[in-house]
Amino acid sequence: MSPSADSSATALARVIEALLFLSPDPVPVGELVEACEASEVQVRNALDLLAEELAPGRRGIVLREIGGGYALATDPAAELPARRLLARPKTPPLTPAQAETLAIVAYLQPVSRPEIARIRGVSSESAVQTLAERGLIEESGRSRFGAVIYRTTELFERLFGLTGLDALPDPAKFDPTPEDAAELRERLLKAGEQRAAG
Amino acid sequence: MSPSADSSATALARVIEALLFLSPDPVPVGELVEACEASEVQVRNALDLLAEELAPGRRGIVLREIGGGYALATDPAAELPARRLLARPKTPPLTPAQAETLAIVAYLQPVSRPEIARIRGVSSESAVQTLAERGLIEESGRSRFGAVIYRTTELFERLFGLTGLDALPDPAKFDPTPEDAAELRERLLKAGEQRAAG
Amino acid sequence: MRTADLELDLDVFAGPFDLLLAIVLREEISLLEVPLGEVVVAYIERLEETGELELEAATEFLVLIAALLELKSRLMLPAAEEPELDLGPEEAADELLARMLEYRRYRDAGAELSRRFEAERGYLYRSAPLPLELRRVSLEASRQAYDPDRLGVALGDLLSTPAVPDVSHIRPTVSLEKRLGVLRDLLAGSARGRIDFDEAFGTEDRLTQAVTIFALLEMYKKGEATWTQRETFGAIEIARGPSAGSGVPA
Repeated sequence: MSPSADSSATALARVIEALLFLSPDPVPVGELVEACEASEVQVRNALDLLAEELAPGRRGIVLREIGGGYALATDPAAELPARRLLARPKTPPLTPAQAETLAIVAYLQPVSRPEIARIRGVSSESAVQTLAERGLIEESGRSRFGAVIYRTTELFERLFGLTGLDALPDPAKFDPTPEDAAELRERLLKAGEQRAAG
Repeated sequence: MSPSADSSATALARVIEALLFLSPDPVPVGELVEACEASEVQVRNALDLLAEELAPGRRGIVLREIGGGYALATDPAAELPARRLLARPKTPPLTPAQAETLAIVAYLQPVSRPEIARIRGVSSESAVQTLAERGLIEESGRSRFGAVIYRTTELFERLFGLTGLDALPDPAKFDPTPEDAAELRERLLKAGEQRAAG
Repeated sequence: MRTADLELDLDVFAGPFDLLLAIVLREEISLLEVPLGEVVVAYIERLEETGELELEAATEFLVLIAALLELKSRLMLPAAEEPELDLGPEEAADELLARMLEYRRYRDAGAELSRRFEAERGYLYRSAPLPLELRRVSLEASRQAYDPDRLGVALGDLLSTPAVPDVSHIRPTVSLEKRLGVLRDLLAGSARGRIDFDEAFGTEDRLTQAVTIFALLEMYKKGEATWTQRETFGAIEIARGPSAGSGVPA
């Protein structure tokens, strides 16, 4: 890289740092390209440079790829002093019911409230309402039968550090192996048959 | 300065950078001292270090002493790109209520809020407010009876790709009977009354 | 109290409830041998000891125990009744298994999301307002985002009057209060202090009859009325009770 290309990448990295500092939401690469009137390659090079300068442990601010774009965030080391300074309410941990409901919305979205209740086996009104109030899920219309359907929000991706919905862990990871499931089914049936015969 | 004092000053500078990043207002030294549980001397040393790292021209963000405290600000070099990125109008899809309200203002302008409500058959407060906030409509005075009247803005024309108001699609295209504006208003009002009654 | 904290001491199993669930799912113990009633009693006793009802945890317990009860009741059904069921034993086992596994999948995914949430909580994002000069929308930076036809269509929609809504499906409601009033009036007005249910309400619709039965239960509880039915499906005779007419209860 020539010195001038190098210094122009540095200049671009500086501008991008400023843009991310100002923007209230993660900024997609495409918008950076437009705002900086640079090429995508140039923007990506500058982002690489910035990521290096803001690598964890180097500064108080880190670069994060999140919710389909880039954002600046504080290093977790500053969390406690930040709470002392800003007295911001803690993001309370999720209850199991909220976590289950959120998982169902995240993986199956768009998903209706009755569907959530069917999977959880209980009415999930209060979990749905709390998640909506905290801005983690939002209404995205109505099903054919008039039930409200839900999807996750950008804030959800941000708070869970996801670059996008496709960055969610594969739900099959949580399933028993097909062999286990088949065997279990066998045993359930056998128990039923024995009962019927006896 | 001993190496350990040096590294602890660096760590403190990082935390302070994070605090200034988060805070919407300039932070006085006293508040930094409390939040970081450090001495004033330590905080001032760390601020010196930070000022050096964030000296103008080095990064996209600069340290500024302002309004009795310290704040981070963007480098002026980023102003134009920032304007391109952030001064863009928000253009989420219009809800049906917003589209109806905007259509009424666009075709019948100037039009008062009660008239909009009569045509739609429902109170249209929130749609009117959202459209005004997004800069698509604006107040253009008061009716004889004191009601705020609205018209569309230049931004409206820009966002709908219209060369002027006469470039609005002919409503006859969506309704078989051709009609002039006065008749259109009559018919809209009549339909709205029936809706409200129904 | 989380279900994991529920320690059980049954004849067939001793240990935490979660473990019991796992063992039952693996069929290491037949569900038929597990006295679910004792599990419920143990849970309630623990609740009383701790003295606090945590709604989320109680819900989780209810989901699990309800699934187990349903599964067990299916297993216990005699073979002769099976053809009358919508589902054969095979389908029933499949469905219940699928439901329990599906629930477990999202429970575990939820736990994973919670871990992520915890790990991310340390990263804080700036939420400062934009500087004033950037808050003004610039016309130069705006370009077409909407189709003008959207406005024409919206206006066209406004010209049409919607159809009158069909309310034929809305049934009249029956209020318990009113039925109580009717019963009290009838009892007070009858010379013998007795009325025959069928005579009085035989021609009413089923909903009204059902609510009237509820009203009777309420009056029985308060001692305002007694009722007897000498044989199954026979006549129901309602009589004034000991505290009838002693003032209208709240």
